[in-house]
Amino acid sequence: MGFWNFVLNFWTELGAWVGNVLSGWGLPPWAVNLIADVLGVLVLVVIGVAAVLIFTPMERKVIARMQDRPGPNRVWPYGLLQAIPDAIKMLTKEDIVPEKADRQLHMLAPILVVIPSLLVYAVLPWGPRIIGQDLNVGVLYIVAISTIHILAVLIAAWGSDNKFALLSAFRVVNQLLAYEVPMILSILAVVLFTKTMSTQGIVEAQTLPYFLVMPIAGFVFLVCALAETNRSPNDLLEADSELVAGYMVEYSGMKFAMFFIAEYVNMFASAILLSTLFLGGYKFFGLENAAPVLTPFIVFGKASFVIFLMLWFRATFPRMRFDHLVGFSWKFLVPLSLVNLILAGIAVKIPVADPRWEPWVQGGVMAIASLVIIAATAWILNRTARKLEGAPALKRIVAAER
Amino acid sequence: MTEFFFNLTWLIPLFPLASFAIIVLWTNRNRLLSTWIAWIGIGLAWILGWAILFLAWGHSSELTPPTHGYPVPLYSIPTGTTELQLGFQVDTLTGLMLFMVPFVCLMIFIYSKGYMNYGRENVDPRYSRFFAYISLFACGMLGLVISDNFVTLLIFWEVMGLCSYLLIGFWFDKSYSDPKRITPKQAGLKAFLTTRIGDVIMLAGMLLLYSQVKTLTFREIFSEETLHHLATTYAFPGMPWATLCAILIFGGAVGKSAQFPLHVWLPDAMEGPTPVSALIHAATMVSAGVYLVARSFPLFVAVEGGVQLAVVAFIGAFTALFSSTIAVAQNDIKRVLAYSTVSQLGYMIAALGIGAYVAAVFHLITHAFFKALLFLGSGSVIHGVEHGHHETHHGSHGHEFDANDMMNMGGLLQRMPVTGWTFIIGALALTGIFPWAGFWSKDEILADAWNAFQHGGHFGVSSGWAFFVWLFLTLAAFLTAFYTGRQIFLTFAGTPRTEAARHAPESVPSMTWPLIILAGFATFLGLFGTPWANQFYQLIGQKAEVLGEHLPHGEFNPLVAGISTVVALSGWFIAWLIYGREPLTNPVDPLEKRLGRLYIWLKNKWYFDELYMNYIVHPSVRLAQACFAFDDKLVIDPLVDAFGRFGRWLSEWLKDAVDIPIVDGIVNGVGSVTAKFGEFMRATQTGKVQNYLLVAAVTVLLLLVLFVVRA
Amino acid sequence: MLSDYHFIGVFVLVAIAFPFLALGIAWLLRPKKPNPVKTAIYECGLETIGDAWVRFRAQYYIYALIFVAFDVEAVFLFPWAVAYHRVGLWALAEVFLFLGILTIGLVYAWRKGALRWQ
Amino acid sequence: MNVSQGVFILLSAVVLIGAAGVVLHRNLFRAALFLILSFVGVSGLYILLEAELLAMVQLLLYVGAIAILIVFAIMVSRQLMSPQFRDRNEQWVGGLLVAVVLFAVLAFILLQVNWPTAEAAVPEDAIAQLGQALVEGDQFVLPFEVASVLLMVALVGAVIIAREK
Amino acid sequence: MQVPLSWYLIVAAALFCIGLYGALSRRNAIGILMGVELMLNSVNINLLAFWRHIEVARGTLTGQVFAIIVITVAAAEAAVGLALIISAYRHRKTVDVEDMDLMKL
Repeated sequence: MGFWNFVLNFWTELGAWVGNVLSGWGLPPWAVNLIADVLGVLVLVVIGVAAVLIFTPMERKVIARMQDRPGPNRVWPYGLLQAIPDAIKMLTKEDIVPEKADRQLHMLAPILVVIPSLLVYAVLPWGPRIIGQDLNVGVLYIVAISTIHILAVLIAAWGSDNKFALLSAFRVVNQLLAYEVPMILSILAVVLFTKTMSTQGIVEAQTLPYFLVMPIAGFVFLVCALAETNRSPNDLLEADSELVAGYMVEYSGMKFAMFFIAEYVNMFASAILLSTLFLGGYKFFGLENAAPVLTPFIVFGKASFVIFLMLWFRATFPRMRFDHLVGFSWKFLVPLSLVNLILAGIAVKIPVADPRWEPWVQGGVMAIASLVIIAATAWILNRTARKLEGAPALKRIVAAER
Repeated sequence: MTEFFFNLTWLIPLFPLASFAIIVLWTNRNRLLSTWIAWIGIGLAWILGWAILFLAWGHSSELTPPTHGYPVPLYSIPTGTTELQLGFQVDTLTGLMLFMVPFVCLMIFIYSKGYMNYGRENVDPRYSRFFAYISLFACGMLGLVISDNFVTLLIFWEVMGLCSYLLIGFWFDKSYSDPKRITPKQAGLKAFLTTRIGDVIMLAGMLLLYSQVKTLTFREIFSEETLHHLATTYAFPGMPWATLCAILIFGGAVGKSAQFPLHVWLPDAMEGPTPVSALIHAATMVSAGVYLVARSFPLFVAVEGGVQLAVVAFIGAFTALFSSTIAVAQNDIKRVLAYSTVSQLGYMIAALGIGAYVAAVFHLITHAFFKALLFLGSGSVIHGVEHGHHETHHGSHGHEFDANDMMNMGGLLQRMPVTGWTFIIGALALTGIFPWAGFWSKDEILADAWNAFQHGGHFGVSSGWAFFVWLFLTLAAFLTAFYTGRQIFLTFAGTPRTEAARHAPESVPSMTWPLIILAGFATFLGLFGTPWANQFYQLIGQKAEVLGEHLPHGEFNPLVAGISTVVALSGWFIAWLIYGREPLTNPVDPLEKRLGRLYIWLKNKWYFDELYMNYIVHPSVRLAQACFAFDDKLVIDPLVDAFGRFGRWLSEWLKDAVDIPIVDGIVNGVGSVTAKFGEFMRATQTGKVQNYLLVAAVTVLLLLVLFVVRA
Repeated sequence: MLSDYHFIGVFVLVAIAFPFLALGIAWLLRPKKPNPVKTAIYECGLETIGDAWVRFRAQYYIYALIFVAFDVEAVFLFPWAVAYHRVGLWALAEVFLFLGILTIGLVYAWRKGALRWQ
Repeated sequence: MNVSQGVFILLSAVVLIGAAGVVLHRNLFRAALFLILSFVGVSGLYILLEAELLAMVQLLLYVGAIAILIVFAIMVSRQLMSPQFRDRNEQWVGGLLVAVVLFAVLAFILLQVNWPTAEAAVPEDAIAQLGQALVEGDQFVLPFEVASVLLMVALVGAVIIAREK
Repeated sequence: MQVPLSWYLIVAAALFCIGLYGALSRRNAIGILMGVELMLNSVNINLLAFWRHIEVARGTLTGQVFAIIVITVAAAEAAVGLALIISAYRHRKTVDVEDMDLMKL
């Protein structure tokens, strides 16, 4: 049984084994911890970077497939390793810095972009005890750290001293700010149910995946995640037709790559976060207890599914105009998430005698209420749309076209 | 019961006062109503008066003057620490006066309705005002009579003075062509001023008395110890207080009762309407002086053989003789009576002077009745003659016809029988013929004088003085009889000398009835005072223990009675000789031929008027003008100017010395200081936020350091 | 509890080291041939006009304002969310009031057209 | 001198240097960056003080909201910030003096006073306790509600002021 | 709790004084605002230091709540302050505090 146990709890066993080896070497305990930490960090960073390598070609393949074209297929079989030549290209391209720009700031921006995206991985849960560091304020940590990304954008724009960069920076920042609020509110709804902010705790509490319990929060979080990573419908940033490459216009070479890496690491992190909060994290119908060794793969599976969704969105949805984008957040998402929060507040307070049945009952009530709300919003949207149709402005436009 | 009525004495003067007020305020327009209100007022006073009178007589034993009056406290004036008690009292003396005064007033009120021609076209335009004045006068007299202290006495004394002035000058718009004749207005003023001189003297006496005794009520003054105190203490060497005060108070009596030096106003007071003369200048007011001396008699006798009795006696006797001589030469019917009144008052004062207290009061009462009768009679005569004059000379007011002049009368007995006979009764009473009142009262005075001469007078009166008084009074009696007879024969006997006299009608009944009643009294009143049953002595003489030994009892003295009767009859006979034998036709007085220059001297009233006018009035006027001139030119004007100049100079100096440098200086100074301070503070407001922040930080720092240092 | 953050500390250091490492490697490998054209500011090939000043729209600032307001609100709500199971229902009412007041602000901005993009 | 004291010194150095940068640096944007650096340093201090919620709030609010506002403001008024003229007004000497003296006095006081410190472990459910404190009826519910009113008012006010007519 | 309380207080005091100097001497309005933010941060450090060293033993949480409130106030202040600065800049094209002295007498 030792072997199965070893296999099943492979990851925890691995950790323990490394610890024993180091202490075996006669290192003082703090050194042991330190090294263990460093190894843990390295593992997480590798996962992050690997995500970039995996998802870049995946994205290009998926979108190509959706647009009925083959996508990169030269490198290795089916272009799967397309990422490596890109990486090499990035490394070797010349780095140009506009002479009037502030050199230090120009250098600082790419660094600052990557740091937050990496730091997020510290808190993401891969298994029952397989996590970088389970902080009490886990979710808040993630949100806090992701704000640095906004600063990086501003610094990049300011550093490159380019009008387009500045304009796009303002827009991107506003977009980020706008979508951060509903994201936080939806996270709050989750935290209400899980009664704790630590990501590990959240997964433990999810007997029923919260996407079913509160689809609204799930939907809002998904949209915000997309906005945060400047993808899909709101990928205004590198919309070629709009503002060239936005604030990255003056960057080339590795600095540009940095932005690129940061974006993908961020995307993967938000995917994992979404799956943790709403898709049950590493839970898979009890599999995580049975074979703890598989939990990371469960998480990876769910995350890749989410990323697939994102790519899908990118391929299908047209790009939104900036003010619609921001307006959509403030005028639709924020009220919606507030309502959802209040609803969650009420649901959690429903008194249930048997603690075992509590999540199911409250979850059920919440789910039903959410459906009702969704129906209501749909009806309201329909009505306003009809009203707009009748609106004179719209009529004029239609008449003009005809 | 008696206390109840005695407590109502204060109502007596109030009734006529009320009627005066009502007439003046409301019923001024309605003559009938005014008359009736006046009558009711004096009627009520008369009834209440006689009720109190008879009750007083009932208790005469306890209520003898001068100290045992029943007090009716009225009011107390706080004078600093002490208080001056004013009030009324009832005793036998007031009782006597209450017997005479209201009754005579009532008779005169009724008489004056007719006299004022009520109901006829020539009714006096100021008819109701006359009644108001006489009601006020009645109130004054009644008040004086019942007052128990000098202050209320003085108050009512002055009210009477005022009324006499108003009533004498009643026809103030009448003026005579002959400038020498005195107009009513001037007569009123003259009466008022001369009585005022007397009043001032009396007031001085009262004040000195008060300074010594600290009270003015009769009861306290005439008590044993105060009299002794007054008698023994000396104002200045040789003059004890009692004598000094007595003489001064006697001055008031002289003024009011028109005695020797101040008698000039009474004859001229005849310018007023006759009822006034009767009321004021015969019965009541003039007798007030005598009543005053009677009331304060203990003061006069406080010093044994004091000079004050001598003064009183001499003045009284001399006035009696002197005025009777003037009366002889008067043609005006009312002036004769006026002078006879002065002489009779002289009788009373003389009687008091020789201590004949009871006789004086007795004569006062009787004289009031028959003198009122005589005056009303003369009034009726004048009224008739005037009426006759109007009858004959319709509307022709050519030369002035003087209804008063006896020369225009004559033979009126047939024309006016009732007036005539009542007038004759009055004359008989006046001259002291046997059964009439005058005989008893005048005789009692002469008897007392004679007794005083024979056995030495009471109260230290020297027998010499007594003889002097007796002599003068007897001569006066002779002259009284003479001029009264003259008057009777001139007016009633003989034939009417003028048309007016020939047509003079008898007066209306409302005038004749009072005459008859008064005539009745004139005859029977004397019987009360007969020596054998002298009621007056019972009433007021008995218990005057304060007066030391008994008052002269006045037993009948046949010698004196005989002499006086002989004298009176001889007076009548001579008058008959001159005037009665053949009726006088021409308006020239036969006496003038006999006496010649003496007659003119007497006719001009011994030139006393001119004397006073030249040696008193004119010099004082000149003195006043001189003072005014001096005062105005030399003292006041320069003083005022000086003040003016000084004021201007001061303000000028102030302006330069104080105002400019100091006040302006301060004001500007304050202004500039604030401005500079403002300027300085402005610098701190730089408008830069950080300066303020720095200041705030510095202060925090200082506080912190302070905290640290202190901790 | 503090020990948790050792890991975070290490992670921060590594996270900072990684980009430097990457840029360092790139810095080693890449050619350096600057010339004026390359270093000019890229503006669709045109010469840049004026300095890099762009007309700042107040609108951006207003969105930031609203973000700040709701961000602070979120900070208040986190502890509430965590402690929600231990406090009574009235906590919900209080938060409801809390959110209501803030949404007044949002509604105001909305009605005033501050959210509208001129 | 154990590990956390070392870390404390490191972090406070970061904070103070950042603050100095904010105050001294001519270029306002650089000053803003230094400000952000000092905010992060302060957040680290909070973690050292085991107030992890506050650390995250510090990061979220200061770095995420206020710093951005400041940078926005700087960008708005940026073309004036020509770095050449000294960004210091004439009363800087006074300011410096006051600051130094104030620091001296404060330091003196702080070292004098013996604070009633007491060793205690931070409870596990510190955050839940804080949540309860914020909402509990008898504790800090009023500041909680007033804070929302404050925010609303600030929001409305700022919107009115900043709006272009 | 190896780090004693006074260290924190000293650091906070230093930060406060630096912030004060910044507020007092900076010519640019935003510079002043940054100085004020620093001062507020030092206050927060103090609060939490006191909370950690004193209040934890007593179980009360006023330090932390106060810190949060201070942060909210700082946020509100920054928001309104910067709005003012921006509108001032828009009207008078300057952010230099020296020029803004209309309140001068």
